[in-house]
Amino acid sequence: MAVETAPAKTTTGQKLHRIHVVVNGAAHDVDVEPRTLLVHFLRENLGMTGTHIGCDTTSCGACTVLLNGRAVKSCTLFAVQVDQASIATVEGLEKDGKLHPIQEGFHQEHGLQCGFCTPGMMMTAVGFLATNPAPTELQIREAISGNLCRCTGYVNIVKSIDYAARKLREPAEGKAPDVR
Amino acid sequence: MIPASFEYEVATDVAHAIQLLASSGGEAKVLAGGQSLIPLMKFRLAQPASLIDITRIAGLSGIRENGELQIGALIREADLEKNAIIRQRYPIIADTAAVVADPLVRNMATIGGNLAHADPANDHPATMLALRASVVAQGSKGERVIPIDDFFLDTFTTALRPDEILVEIRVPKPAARSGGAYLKLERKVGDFAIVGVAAVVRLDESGKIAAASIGLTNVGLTAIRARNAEEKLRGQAPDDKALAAAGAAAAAESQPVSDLRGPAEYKRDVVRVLTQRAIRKAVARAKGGN
Amino acid sequence: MSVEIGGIGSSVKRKEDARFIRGKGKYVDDVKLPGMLYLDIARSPYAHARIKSIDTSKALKIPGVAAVITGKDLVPLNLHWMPTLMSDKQMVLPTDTVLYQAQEVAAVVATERYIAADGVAAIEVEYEPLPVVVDPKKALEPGAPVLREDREQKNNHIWHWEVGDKAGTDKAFRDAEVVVKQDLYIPRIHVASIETCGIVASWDKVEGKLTVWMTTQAPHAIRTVIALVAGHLGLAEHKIRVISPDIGGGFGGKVPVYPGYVLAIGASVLTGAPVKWIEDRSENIQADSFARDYHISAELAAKKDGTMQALRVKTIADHGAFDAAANPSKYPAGLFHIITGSYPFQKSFVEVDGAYTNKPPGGIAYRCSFRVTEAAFTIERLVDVLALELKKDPAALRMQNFIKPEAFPYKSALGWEYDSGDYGRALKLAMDTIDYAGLRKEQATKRAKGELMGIGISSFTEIVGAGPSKQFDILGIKMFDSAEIRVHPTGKAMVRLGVKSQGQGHETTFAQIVAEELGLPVGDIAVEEGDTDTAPYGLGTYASRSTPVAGGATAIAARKIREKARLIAAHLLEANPDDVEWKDYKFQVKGVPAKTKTMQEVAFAAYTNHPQGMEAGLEAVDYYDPPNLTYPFGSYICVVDIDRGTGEVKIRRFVAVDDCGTIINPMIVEGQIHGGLTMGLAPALYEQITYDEQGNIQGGNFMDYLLPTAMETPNWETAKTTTPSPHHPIGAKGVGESATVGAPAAIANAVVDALAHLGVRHIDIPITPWKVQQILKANGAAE
Amino acid sequence: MRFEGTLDIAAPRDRVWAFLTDPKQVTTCAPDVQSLDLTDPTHFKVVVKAGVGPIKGTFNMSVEFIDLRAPEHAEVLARGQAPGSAVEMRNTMDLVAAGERTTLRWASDVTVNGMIAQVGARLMQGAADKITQQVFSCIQVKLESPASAGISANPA
Repeated sequence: MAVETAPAKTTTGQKLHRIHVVVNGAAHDVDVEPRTLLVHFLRENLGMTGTHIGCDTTSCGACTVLLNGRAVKSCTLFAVQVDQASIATVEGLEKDGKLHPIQEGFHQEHGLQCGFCTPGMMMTAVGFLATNPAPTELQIREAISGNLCRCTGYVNIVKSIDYAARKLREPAEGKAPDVR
Repeated sequence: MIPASFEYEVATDVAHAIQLLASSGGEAKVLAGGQSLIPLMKFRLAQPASLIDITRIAGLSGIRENGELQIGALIREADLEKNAIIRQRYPIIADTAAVVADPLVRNMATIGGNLAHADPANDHPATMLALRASVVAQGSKGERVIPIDDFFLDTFTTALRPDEILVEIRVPKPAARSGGAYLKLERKVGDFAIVGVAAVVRLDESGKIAAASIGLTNVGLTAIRARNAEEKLRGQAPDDKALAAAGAAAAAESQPVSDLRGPAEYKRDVVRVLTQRAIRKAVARAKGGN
Repeated sequence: MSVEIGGIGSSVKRKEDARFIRGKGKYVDDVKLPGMLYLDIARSPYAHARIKSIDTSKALKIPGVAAVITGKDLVPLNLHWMPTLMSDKQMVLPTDTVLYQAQEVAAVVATERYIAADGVAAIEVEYEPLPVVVDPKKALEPGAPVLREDREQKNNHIWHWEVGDKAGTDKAFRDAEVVVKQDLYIPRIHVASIETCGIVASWDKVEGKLTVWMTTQAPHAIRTVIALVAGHLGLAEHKIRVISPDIGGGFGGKVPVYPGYVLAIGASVLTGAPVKWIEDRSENIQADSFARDYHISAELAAKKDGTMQALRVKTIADHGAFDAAANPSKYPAGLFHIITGSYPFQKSFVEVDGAYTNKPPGGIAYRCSFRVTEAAFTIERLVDVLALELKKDPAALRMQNFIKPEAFPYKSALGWEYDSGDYGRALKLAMDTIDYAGLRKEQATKRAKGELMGIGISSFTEIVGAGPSKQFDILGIKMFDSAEIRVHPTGKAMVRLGVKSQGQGHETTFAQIVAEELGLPVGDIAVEEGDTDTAPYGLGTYASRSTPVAGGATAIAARKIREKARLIAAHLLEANPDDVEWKDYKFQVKGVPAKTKTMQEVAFAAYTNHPQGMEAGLEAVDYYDPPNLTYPFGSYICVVDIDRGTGEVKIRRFVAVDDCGTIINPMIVEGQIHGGLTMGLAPALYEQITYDEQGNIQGGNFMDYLLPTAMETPNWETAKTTTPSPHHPIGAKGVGESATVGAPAAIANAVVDALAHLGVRHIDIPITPWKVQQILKANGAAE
Repeated sequence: MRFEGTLDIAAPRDRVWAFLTDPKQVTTCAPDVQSLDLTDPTHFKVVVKAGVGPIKGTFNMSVEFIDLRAPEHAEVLARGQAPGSAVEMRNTMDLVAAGERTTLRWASDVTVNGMIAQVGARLMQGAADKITQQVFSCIQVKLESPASAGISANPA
């Protein structure tokens, strides 16, 4: 289903570009200014505020989303670059009222405190586990080395990702606990 | 941090990219992974009038071994690191790709961008210097192959003409009994190198070093070759004494400056240490080890 | 403890997680109001300069720019300055002189974030550079340029503060058998919470009501400050609503008022539209309050046998251009005089002098209660220096000197009354956990081979829970805190607090306190904070004060409810109230286990069947004025390996034994310790902000301000002892900051220990590879 | 940062002096001049674009001849800004005549403040050095080219 949103204004005379992008499975056709950063496109144009901004210098990973399945920093990407692409954000993790194992893992293993880095951490983990379903602790640490957390000291984030990895490997045993 | 406005063009093929570049009057920048350029634009330290997105050009992200290794300029660092040919036959390139910035940046950043940006702190330049690579450029006047020694002219400045784009990197096929390694010291994971050293050695049948080439990261206006160090190694057994001499030579010919990554004197000393360690690892690989 | 209800002591999974793991947290930047404008700030490239002119014409020509505000525009409103928490005068926008790089110079308000940024780039300011002073020691020299021309006092000295027995301490030093002295610099660092600061200010002209969503750790205090500062503009406290929504980390950085907040409020009043200001990371690090920047000279007097006798400390505190420290009013150097630490010094004297420099203002905490890390780092380093001087094992020297468990409550030489402690037990547990003896053997073997390995100990004492009203206030407001509990007819409860979580898990832990006190399941208790229209007045969350102060308020408010509930239960049980007791989370007629009433039954009765003559309902409020501070403590042991070629320090193991008294939620406490340790590691090895001679900030963004990643951070190992606070209603002491306070010294001591055989006694933090390498080279110990 | 150098210019000292102290002429050697605005004989404003590779700033410079002792010593203070950054260059030039040739000894003290100093610190030394060298080598080239004789004979 295509969702049309209002064209973005440009007051600086720049040509707007119509982009077609699928976000969490829903198609959007939106006019954007070339300089619109993907993170602002998601937060401002689409109102999806789960993706955060932490640093502006491609250092912290709070803005991490999946671009065609790969974890990237949406503050260092223009929305025009993702024309025709598929984006996954934290808002799309839960499916049919069932938490994604990574969400479950962060809850069960106390992998979050203030929650600000959490969406980026989870998206990085999801992208990573797709390529490495049975990682070692060191591999998990390497995988999240582009995501900064100021609260947790990473120990429980590593455990959370390991929890998700185990859960994803054994889907049959999985039963999402209620965290509502 | 909000970039200034710019025009955006998608190049459909190489010819189109060249045409867009040629008609920009030098005010356009090529956009590949954008992981170096976009941060500069967000600080408004770079304000190009337009960006020419070349990532939709087909055929520039392959890896082939065809007498020599041909790496498409648009291959992402993450793919380079995982590529089977690279891992098995060119581990020094895998070493290098694995330490460029962080895993998320590596999912976007391209090897072509890493070279064409010509930041002396980037990692691939030193490795390509050590590998005696060459760079394939295409422009309005056709294609030319630029030896890597002639490619880096200055900080952020390459031999690419204003209407040329880098399309491929060519690396000579590894000789028998050769090996290479890239070592990087960083303040923390994800940072630019304090110092990086790329070393490639070829051993003769007796196990002596027949040839060595060494590239250094972030100790000069561009990535530089440590030619004196290479000379010191030629014909030597790779023992501690020869390595020490090479390390000392590399340190002497490095030109670091003092900055937040440490005093120049320290960096020079790290060149000495990492040069020895990189050679040692390269020799081990030349002998079939890891 | 009852696992079923999730009371005190159980590792209840966090209630707040549900929204965060779904990306449904509501942070300030997520607030979007109709017609909202965006504010962006032009900042000074100079550290010290006269503003000759500001040309806003080009900015105003940009379509979408609604207004440009300069200092001169604010003068008629008297909003160009504001008081800091230490009652200094900080400029909101300077009218004539900029005093530090990145100081706010003008603000642009526009219809879009991007256009506001364009407006900032179009502002042209002409400056005349003035001499720059970045070194506080030089700032205090006679003849130094006077930075604060607005002050009557024509030098850069802010204040002198001292405590202790000077004459007695001097005498002890004169008579001492051994004196060790160490100068230490604790660099400028920044809390760098991953969420930066921001505000949405919405002025309703018709109602005269101001609503702000703001990244603040202390919403009530902010409301009062706004009313005091902008009261003359018609802002009255009953029509100011401060909402502190989800906060992406605070650590002390979200305590002060920053000019951007004031500008956004002013812009909303001026334009009649809601105005959002969200700072970027560079602004956050470069202009918001810093932490530390203490130049310390410390001396310790002891007997030859190692008995510590006296401590003498002289410090210069660099506050930047304004004294914007967040300290209790009476303590310009915070609680730095906890510096006698875990040791029974007979005599001590501490003096601190504040200095102005051309650097950003501040002096806030960095996940520590008011200058406590400065103190703990100094004493724990100094003890190791003494150990080296006396050639004693640092663990044995500590064990020999610790304040003994039977000495508590213990009155320190500098006037604090420590509530409880058992320091030897914590250190012993840490030594056993890490196999201290085995490590010392390994070190000897390695040292013989030329390998570098070090073991560092830190046995710190914290001081948190500010604080008793006789000593503690901020801008005159006493440092109590509050809780309001309402138990609804169906037995569900709502708890509102004056503190504000920034990730500490209040929605869970405070519910657990109530669950424990009232016997209601933790899931039936909602905790709400951060809205001044609904929450009772409180001083906010910082300095590890939520559990010691608001936790006390919560327990006592719950007990008030329980007392009333007991009367209702007696009524329901048709028993004499004196015969009804609270047992196993129920009311029971003494000696008749069959005759019980649950809190749910009582709650229903409170609204449907309460005794005649009693007020209906089941609610209570408590404003808790703690009788004393609390003194958490711990012993940390760190093992490092050093690369002889590069000087890199690698933490191999780190064991943290903490004692924070009664633990409400062990899972959350452990998480707090992990995070605190990482924020202790950060300044020990990585983070610092420095300035060049022109006052250019170095380390002003995340490319150069080096927050540790998962790769630098070791796998922290934790253990605990429990020594409850005797004066706290539930015996809790607070834990959020202990690890940040205790860890740096353990790491620094480990590195010095690795190099001690080379004659090294001290290395200033952050211990960079080049500092280590320089030592190795100088001693011929490098690869 | 201090940079200095000595140029042996194949042009008489008076002509070198006239070139160096004439805003219209000397700014032909400034990098990428966008506009030039003369205030009075010793003050002018010039907008230049300078940088390395993709890093470029547009600087509004106010230039002042603060010490002119014809034909042997000149001191020029150039101060300017790009958004978020400020730069100051204090140039001294000493001219010694050697027949029809001139020895120009120059020194340039450059300070950079703000964003460029923060973010570009590791590149600043090289960039400033290069730009300064380019300016002075351009001066030499212009003065030694035949066309320049005509320009300097009729100073504006």
